[in-house]
Amino acid sequence: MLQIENSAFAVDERGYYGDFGGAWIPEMLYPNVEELRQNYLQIIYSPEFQEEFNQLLTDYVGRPTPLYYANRLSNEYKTNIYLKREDLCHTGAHKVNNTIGQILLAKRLGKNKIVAETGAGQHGVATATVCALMGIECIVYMGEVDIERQAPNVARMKMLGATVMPAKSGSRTLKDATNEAMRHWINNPVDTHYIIGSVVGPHPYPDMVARFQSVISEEIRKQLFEKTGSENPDHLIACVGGGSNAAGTYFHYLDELSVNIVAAEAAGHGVKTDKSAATTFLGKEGVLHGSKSLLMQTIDGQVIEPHSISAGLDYPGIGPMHAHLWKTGRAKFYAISDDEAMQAGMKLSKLEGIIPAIESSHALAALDYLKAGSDETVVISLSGRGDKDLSTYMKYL
Amino acid sequence: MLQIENSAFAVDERGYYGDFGGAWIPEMLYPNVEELRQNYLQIIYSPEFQEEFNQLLTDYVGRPTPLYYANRLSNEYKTNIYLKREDLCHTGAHKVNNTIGQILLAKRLGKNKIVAETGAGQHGVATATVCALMGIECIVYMGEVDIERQAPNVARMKMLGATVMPAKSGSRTLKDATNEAMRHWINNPVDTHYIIGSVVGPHPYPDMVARFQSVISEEIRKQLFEKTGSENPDHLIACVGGGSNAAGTYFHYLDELSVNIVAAEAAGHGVKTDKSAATTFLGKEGVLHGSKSLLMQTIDGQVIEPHSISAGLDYPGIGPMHAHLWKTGRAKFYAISDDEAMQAGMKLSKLEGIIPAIESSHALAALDYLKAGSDETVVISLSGRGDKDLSTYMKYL
Amino acid sequence: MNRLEQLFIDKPEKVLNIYFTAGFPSLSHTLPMIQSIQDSGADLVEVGIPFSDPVVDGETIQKANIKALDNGMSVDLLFQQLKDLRKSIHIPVILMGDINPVFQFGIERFCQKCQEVGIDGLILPNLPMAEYLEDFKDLFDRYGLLNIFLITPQTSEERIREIDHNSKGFIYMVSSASTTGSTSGVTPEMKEYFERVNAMKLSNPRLIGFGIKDKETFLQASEFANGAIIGSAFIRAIQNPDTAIDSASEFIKSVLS
Amino acid sequence: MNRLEQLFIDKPEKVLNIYFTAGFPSLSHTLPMIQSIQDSGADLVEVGIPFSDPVVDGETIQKANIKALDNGMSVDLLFQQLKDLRKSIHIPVILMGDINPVFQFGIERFCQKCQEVGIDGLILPNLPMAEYLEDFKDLFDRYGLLNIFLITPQTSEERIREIDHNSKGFIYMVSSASTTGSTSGVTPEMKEYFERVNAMKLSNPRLIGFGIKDKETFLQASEFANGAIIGSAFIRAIQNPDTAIDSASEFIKSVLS
Ligand SMILES: Cc1ncc(COP(=O)(O)O)c(C=O)c1O
Ligand SMILES: Cc1ncc(COP(=O)(O)O)c(C=O)c1O
Repeated sequence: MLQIENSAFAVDERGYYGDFGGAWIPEMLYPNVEELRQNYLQIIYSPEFQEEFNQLLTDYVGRPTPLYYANRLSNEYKTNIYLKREDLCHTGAHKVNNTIGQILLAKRLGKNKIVAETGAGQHGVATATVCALMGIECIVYMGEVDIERQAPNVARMKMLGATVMPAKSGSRTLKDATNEAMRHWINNPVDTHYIIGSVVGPHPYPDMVARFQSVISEEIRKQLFEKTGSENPDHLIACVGGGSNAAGTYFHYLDELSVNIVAAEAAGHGVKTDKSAATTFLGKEGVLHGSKSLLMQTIDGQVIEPHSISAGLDYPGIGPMHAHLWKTGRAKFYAISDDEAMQAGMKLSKLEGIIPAIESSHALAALDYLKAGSDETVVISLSGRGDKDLSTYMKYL
Repeated sequence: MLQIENSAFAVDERGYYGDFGGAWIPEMLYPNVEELRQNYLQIIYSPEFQEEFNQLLTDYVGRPTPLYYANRLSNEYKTNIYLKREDLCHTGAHKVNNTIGQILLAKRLGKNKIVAETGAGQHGVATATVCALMGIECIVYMGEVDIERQAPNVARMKMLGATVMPAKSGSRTLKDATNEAMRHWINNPVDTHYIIGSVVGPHPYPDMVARFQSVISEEIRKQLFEKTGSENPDHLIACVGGGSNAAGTYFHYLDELSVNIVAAEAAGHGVKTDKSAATTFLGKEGVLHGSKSLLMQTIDGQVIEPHSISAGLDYPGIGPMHAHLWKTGRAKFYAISDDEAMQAGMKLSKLEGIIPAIESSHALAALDYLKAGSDETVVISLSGRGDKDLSTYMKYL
Repeated sequence: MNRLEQLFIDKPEKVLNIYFTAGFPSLSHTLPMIQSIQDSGADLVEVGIPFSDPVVDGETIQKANIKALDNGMSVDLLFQQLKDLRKSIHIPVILMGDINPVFQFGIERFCQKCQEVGIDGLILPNLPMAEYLEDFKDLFDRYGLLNIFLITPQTSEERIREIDHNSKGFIYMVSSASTTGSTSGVTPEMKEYFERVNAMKLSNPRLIGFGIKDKETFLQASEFANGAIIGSAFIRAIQNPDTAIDSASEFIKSVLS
Repeated sequence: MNRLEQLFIDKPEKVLNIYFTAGFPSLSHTLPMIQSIQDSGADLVEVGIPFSDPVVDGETIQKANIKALDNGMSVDLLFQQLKDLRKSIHIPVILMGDINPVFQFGIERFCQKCQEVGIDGLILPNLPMAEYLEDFKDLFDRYGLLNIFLITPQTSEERIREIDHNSKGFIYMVSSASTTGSTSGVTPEMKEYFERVNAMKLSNPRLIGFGIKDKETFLQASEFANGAIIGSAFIRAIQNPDTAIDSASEFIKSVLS
């Protein structure tokens, strides 16, 4: 894991990306978060941690994941498209890069219980997986709606020995699962570590998760250089739910201003409807789940229940790093509707034999807006595989 | 792909492994099979084929797959267990190694339609996948029973644009799907290639499929050497349905007589019941699907309908190479019951965070019989992931 | 001389070969059906040995196979049923089936039994020529059994010559690339193929099979070969066990009318 | 002097602080409820600003939040309802809630309004001390608002001292590591924690909250601090809109009986 320093887009001393971030947490969580803040960099960059982390990424997760030149998709879009194959990670998405990191950290902090939230279930599965691997007790909160629409992942968590707790409040999706997980942590502060699944939450979570995920861009640079002679693509696309796969994909490119950084948000039925999850289009500055960022909210500051066909993007906020990339104009955001995502997912399946997670399909759909040139190079983060989404896809077929 | 020559266990000039093999096909299939026989070696060992094959295995399939030291499983069995992670292959099983090879071959033979049979649906998905990748029409036959019990894979094939044809005769499982696929090929001999999914069928299929899968043992040798200083494990375990993952796992070890080669067959409810698929325990010499091998059959030579909880092992025969390994005593066969397999699959999930395909769980269950020593090394082929099997596992939880 | 060879000397054209599955529609039908086929005027009868997993057969014959097996048919029983075959049957009789039940019965024992009951030839579609020549020919010869090979529109000229060279009795010309039971009639492509093979002036007679279903298609096929084989259409006609014998006779008479 | 500070001078022990959610159980209950709480003898009232996603709250208060939002409660409306607060209410009133609705209202505007209607203090659980000191303290001071900090059994001695140093009014001692609404009573671990903090001789008064539900637990808690806070148990008592005011009064009287 390469460290980067002095980036204009890195977190600052106070835990902020520009105006966004911080640790807006109740006192009950202060000791845990503070312990993490004081120790995370030292622990994760220790040689012994790095060795264990890298070994597991290689032997267990299956890294490096390929950077695949998608020939037929490139022909379709008359450009040069490379897919970063996070779908080939053990458990089927990039999420495991982070959970491997956090479980190793939790062990070193002496924690013997894990709590997590999950939306699509991928982070829940990835967490249950590393807990099984380490023999650690695991509780995963998941919205009742998501339990329904991502049933295979619920079964997987159970197989892995985790307890899946339904979140029954609010929209009964990711946001509510996160509330419940935080409450659980408040109620169990001593021996429990909370494995957040994206670059959200109080500092140092966004930075920590981004660093664990930065293995993605570290690999892309190397692989793209081998394939094209240049480390830098012209365009770099990822979907943004909380933003962890995007953070990992962008990480080592943030200061490479020649690289056009593109984020695909979930527009749901459209940004002009009340069924959307496109935070940068619909959100305002606000505080949720421990950090200040962009947040979909009413004029009274109540959180708006988001909608996306993709459980993993069905979240009313984004990580503070992405709010900063948006505000500074470093990243360009597109709002991708449910239908556009589904079409893009089916297109990739038929053209390349790869069924993407519906989350990742949002990133693919951004190709329609990008208008990349025939001599340009596009790298897309294929954050996960679509096995969990088959029943949703079948309705569109 | 390394070639091996002069092996005592390789196929001979006539297409036989000892007493087993040959091309027992009707005249309708002769031109296709003969064309294949005359060309396969020359094509697949051409540098240009090798380059394309290896590139796809790397960038598309995600090879090399890791050889993972399973720490907690090793502690449980008081030995040293390495898992060959074919579950991390694109599409979730080793099957794709073969379909990539065959689709490249089919293209070079000028075929523009593909037919395949499938049991667990993994081979069907792997075939549909490479057909999508190459933009080639694809028809997959699948037994009605298997369509039911492996529903996610049916959905995946549809997403990939393949036509799934139900096989409604006999036990409505893999054997019947194979009958139908062969009939389809008979009816469409000119522009169709039949991608068989295991080391079964008329010569040269068993040899061809084994060579494509031999990338597994090629990698194991290298990886095991890096990890232990020796290329050779003490024990090498794989499950045998038709036997393709086993063939690939054993390939470069067949002449290494110090390596104890172990095959796990599906005993179903037990070899003493009439619900079993343990061919070496229950079969006699016979001819089915184009080759002479061991076959579960009545005294009158009618094929017995097999039973296994695992659709991929629910087949009344085994590949001729395995019949030969059995007859010569080179491989030791264990019959693993449904229950033993399910327990082994759940054990791996809970101990290592890896949910295996139920097929692969049979290989894992062989550990209970093996009694490997604490200073010995065991390599197990984890042929696929269990996502397709969740509903079956849930019934056992 | 083998009855089959004699047949084609006596009647070089419009030879009608009827296929049915032993033990179909009822177990007891095997011999009476052969009798009815002979009595109705067919020249040759091909008795199918049912197999659980017949690959070359289409749906009609697959189902007849299953029915016959459910009825209890087996190789052993078939030979018992044919014990007195030659007391009343003078037309050639050939057995047709998958190689596996034959293997299990024992090849030599099988040949012996064939000779005992008076079988003239065998069609074993998944016994390849190479295996036949190496391991089976001597046995078959010893017991007076002719092995009938198939050719298809895809069979190369070279291989047809080889098959002709190794054949006795007749060559089974599969009319089109298909399993049994397709019902397309004689298409222009088939015609081209029939004429192509005709022009090769093979030493063996040829019967055309697959897709022959009635008088019209029988006569069409007979124009290009020494006759034809009807299987699926015949099976379809004799489904009802109560009327099977009469239906058989009716069917054959309608073809020969 | 701020009413809160005055309170603890006047009554250094057995201070009863009652929490309820603004707009609960009916929208119109806010001011009448404060009145009832005062009239029933409580010393202090904590009015919750409902939020859609309250993290520190247990189920009872979460539900009250949702009910209040469904009723139409908002920060804006709350200040309208409290316009005449000080016409009849003389006990200290503090507002409690998530920081986000406050942000959206505008921090300075919020403070201004608080001063206007006569609010004495704020509990904003997810406003961390560091942010408070940097960006909020000056404003709060300017508008005469005391910021109440929480401490928990896990808060280190060092941080407790820091909080004490930065506090005015009182310190909110969360009785155990939990969200609101747990009902375990005073356990030996809590006692140990209360005594530990007692021994630190802080400069601010302390009220114990979370898990206080009736007279018994109120008196237990009061042994270790200057009084206690009742929230979930009170909310549970006033569920029925038709009888809420009477139930409130009954509940408080039973605690103080
Ligand atoms: C495959 C996949 N991609 C993307 C996401 C969105 O998360 P993030 O924005 O943190 O990458 C998820 C979340 O579950 C996911 O499963
Ligand atoms: C995961 C997996 N393993 C094993 C098998 C059995 O096939 P084979 O014996 O050819 O490896 C299958 C067949 O579908 C499979 O899906």
